[in-house]
Amino acid sequence: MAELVGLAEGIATLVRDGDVVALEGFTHLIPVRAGQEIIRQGRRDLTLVRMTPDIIYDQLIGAGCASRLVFSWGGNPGVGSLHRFRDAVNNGWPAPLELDEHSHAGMANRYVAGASGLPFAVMRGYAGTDLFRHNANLATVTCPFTGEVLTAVPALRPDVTVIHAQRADRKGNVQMWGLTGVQKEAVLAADRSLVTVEEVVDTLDPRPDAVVLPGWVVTAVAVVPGGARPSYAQDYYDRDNDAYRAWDAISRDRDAFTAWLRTEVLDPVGS
Amino acid sequence: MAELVGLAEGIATLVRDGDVVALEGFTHLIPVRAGQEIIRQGRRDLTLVRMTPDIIYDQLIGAGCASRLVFSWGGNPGVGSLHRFRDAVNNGWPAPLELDEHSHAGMANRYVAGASGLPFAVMRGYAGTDLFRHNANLATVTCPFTGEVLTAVPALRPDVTVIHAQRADRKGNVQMWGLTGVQKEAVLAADRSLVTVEEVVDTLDPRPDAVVLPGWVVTAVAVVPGGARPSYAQDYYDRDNDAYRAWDAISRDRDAFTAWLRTEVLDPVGS
Amino acid sequence: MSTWTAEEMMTITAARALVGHTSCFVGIGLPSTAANLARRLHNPDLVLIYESGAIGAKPTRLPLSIGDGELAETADAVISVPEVFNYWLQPGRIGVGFLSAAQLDRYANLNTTIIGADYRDPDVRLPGAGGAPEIAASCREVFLMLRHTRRAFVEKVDFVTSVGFGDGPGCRDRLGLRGRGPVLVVTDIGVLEPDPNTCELTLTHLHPGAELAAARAATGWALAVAADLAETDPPTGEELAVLRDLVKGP
Amino acid sequence: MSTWTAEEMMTITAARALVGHTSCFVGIGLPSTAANLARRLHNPDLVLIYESGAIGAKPTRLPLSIGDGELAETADAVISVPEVFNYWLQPGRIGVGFLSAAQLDRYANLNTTIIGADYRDPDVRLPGAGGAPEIAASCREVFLMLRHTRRAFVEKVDFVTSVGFGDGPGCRDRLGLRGRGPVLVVTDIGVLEPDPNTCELTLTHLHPGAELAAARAATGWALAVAADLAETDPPTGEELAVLRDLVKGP
Repeated sequence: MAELVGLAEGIATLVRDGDVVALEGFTHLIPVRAGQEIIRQGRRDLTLVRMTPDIIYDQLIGAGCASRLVFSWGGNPGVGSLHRFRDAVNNGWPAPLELDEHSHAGMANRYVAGASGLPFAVMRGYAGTDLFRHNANLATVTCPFTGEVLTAVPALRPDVTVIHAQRADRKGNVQMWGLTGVQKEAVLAADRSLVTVEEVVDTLDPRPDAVVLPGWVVTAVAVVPGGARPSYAQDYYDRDNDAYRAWDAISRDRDAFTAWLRTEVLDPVGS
Repeated sequence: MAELVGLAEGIATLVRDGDVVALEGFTHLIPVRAGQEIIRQGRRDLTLVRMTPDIIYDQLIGAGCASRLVFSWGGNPGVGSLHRFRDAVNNGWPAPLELDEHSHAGMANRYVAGASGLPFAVMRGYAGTDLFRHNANLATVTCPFTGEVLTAVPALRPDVTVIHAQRADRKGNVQMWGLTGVQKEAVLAADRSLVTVEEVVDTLDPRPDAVVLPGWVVTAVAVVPGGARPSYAQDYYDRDNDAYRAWDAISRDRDAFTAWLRTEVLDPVGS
Repeated sequence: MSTWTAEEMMTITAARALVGHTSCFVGIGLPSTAANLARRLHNPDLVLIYESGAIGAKPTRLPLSIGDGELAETADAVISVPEVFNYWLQPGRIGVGFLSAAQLDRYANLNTTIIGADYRDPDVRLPGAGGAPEIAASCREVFLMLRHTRRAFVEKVDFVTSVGFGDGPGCRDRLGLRGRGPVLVVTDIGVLEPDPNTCELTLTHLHPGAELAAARAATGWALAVAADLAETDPPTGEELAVLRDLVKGP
Repeated sequence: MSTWTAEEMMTITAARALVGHTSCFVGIGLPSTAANLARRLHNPDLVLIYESGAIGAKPTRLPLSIGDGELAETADAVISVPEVFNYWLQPGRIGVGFLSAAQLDRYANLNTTIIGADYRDPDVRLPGAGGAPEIAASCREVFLMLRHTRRAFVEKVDFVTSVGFGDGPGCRDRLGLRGRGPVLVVTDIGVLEPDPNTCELTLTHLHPGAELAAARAATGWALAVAADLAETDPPTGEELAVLRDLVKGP
């Protein structure tokens, strides 16, 4: 049965220095507030995992929380590059960032293997690419029936996975709908999980295209209305595309970023 | 775009002697009428595939349509044994029946591999069982990252998969809900597919727990109201448990079965 | 003299063993009755998982088949059959798996495939494995329920469909089976549990009115008996009332 | 002199190439515009698949991101990201995959990972692979859209993120890539197609008003030119009107 906690308490209890942490969300339902709470609590030496690291990962990297990134596409969707990510890769600022770089299909299958209790997954992928030359986390496996050679990717088993969902009930059963990406697999692959939700309701009425995570496979649930902003939560609020555009200017410059981090995350007015 | 056809036409076009045929359905939505049409058209030498062969498979086997069965549990759910299946295995009546026998998890993963365009799937299973000793379609595979030895099962790629669903639209998009078993994987793993449906509607309103198969991955759709009886179609009709019990007596005796086959399937009154 | 049936005693004993468990992989028949009884008696939050794809099913009546429509209608989540086995059973998320069998041996290895010496030409063809091999491998614990007869309790099973303790201590580890294996065998005569050292099934309880001699006579090997062989507590009035109401249905 | 932009010419050229195709794996940007234009102009049943999990999306306006909410709301089916790649892309079900890149070479190998000689210390860090390697491998055909510049059209890509024709004829087969690979490269200058024998990208069309010299100057290798080099048909009034209405949005 998932425990209902406050966001600060949930992050303090579940996310530790040096952890492998996946904050998943595929454009929709990105756990932005939870990521900023990780920054606020000053976590360090994290291995951050995500298929599509976007501006919240740019913030975590720029704030010095991460020493390693496991990913397949790092950008500001519809806008351009992640400047803090680039600064860390190119200049090691504020800290060097080691990369474990994959394709989307590879990352998805790594989560599937983790959720399935398997050490690896088999796929068709990476063949002929330089990803193979630069990544020790890829191998080949031969089909015992046909002799065909395929690609193997190792399971992802995060210490903790954090996602955002539309709602939960009082037993901690979580319901999300719309584009739900790889979130179910990311939670099932992890040792611990924290789900931020828009609201807690008495009963989760069945809905089309809904994914339900039973409370007994979720560690904790925190109510964080707007927790996915500036991304969106279907049927709650829309994506704030201006915020994504604005991030480009804020993140280009170290000082502008540092100032933003202080006023918006570390000591926000009224906090 | 799936073609809308009559059941007889659909079976005649898509199911051929010697084919590997999967009629899937996990207690719910079993394509019984389609299976009886295969009997009526006198198909022979079929390899029948199904996780849970039940009374429609007992009928196909007793009618002499099958030379091979790929399965994981063959019984009359809630009642007992399949007597035609037993008679074929023990006495080769009406024809010998070769078995390719698996566990549910193995069959499910074989369909998943087929649907995924992979030659095999990796799983934890069969370890220490005699299934390994008696089945050439099992092997081991070693994890290239951990050295752990796991079980490999070969992909299932039926020539044709037949399922029953609640409804389709005029473009052949298929919608089913409730317990949908392994039907999506069975259709995606097959070269051809036929879906019988309770009804065709103008638009498929989204529903909770619904699986949609787009018309462009389905070969043909046939409207067959009651096509899953005596199994059930959620929100259309309930399971006829008496019919399952009655089958026990009918199927015990070759003559009783043969008479039933003639009057109920081959030349039904009024046909 | 007893005011309950052997089947009621079996079901109540199994239901009692579910106290404190979180989740249960349920087959149809006595296990389903026992699991639903436990939810009504003392474990209302017990999560019932049916291999047909219903997670957290809360049936108001006993399902007649594993794919009964009410299972989906009352479930917390409805998922595909591949997901049941790959995401839920295989990683060892499920606490208790219930199984039965046509034959079992002293190490609780199970046969649901064939009776006879020759797999290709069996005396009796049984339904087969179903979900049992992976339930026996991956659930954290396995409970068995079957009638205590010499035909079932055999020296050597004709076919190993599902592995209990294999050939004894250490075998599950060697095979990479991650669950603890069978920890409880409930029969119509009593209860057997594996010896912690030898893994051999040992009679630890006799049901009220049952005789040790009857247990020995119904076992196809020299039955080990616990030094502190106890008597199963008789069914309480509440247990019987709730069970009978459950079986009768609404 | 031209009454349309280079970007409009590119988009319309790509949309025309989608005539007769059943399904299309779409990224955001020009490919999404071209695919949605094709649905409005001549291929209303074209199935748009977005890697975020929308199959058969029918957006009324151009999505700003690949996970735009309207994609799910208008889709025939909404599925998980693992299912998109394993059940739909990997088996080769999808007809056309659209890709772009920061660099490509004469064999249409693509780089979206880094600019520079050293992967560990790049001059420019790019977003990375995303879905591209498997789209390039498994879609039955691949269309590329990118601006024709010397920075993009290079003799050798700094990093092979996605394979076109590798080192030439036979390479895709050796690598086990089952799709046909890139069959069309649409630029702001013209259209390139692989030579059936050498697999080398060959200029087959120049857009109205574009010069062959400009194409050669913008290509970092000795550009092969088709003997029957043709001029792209100029955009029709309808094509331009529908495109501009689409871009303007409702």
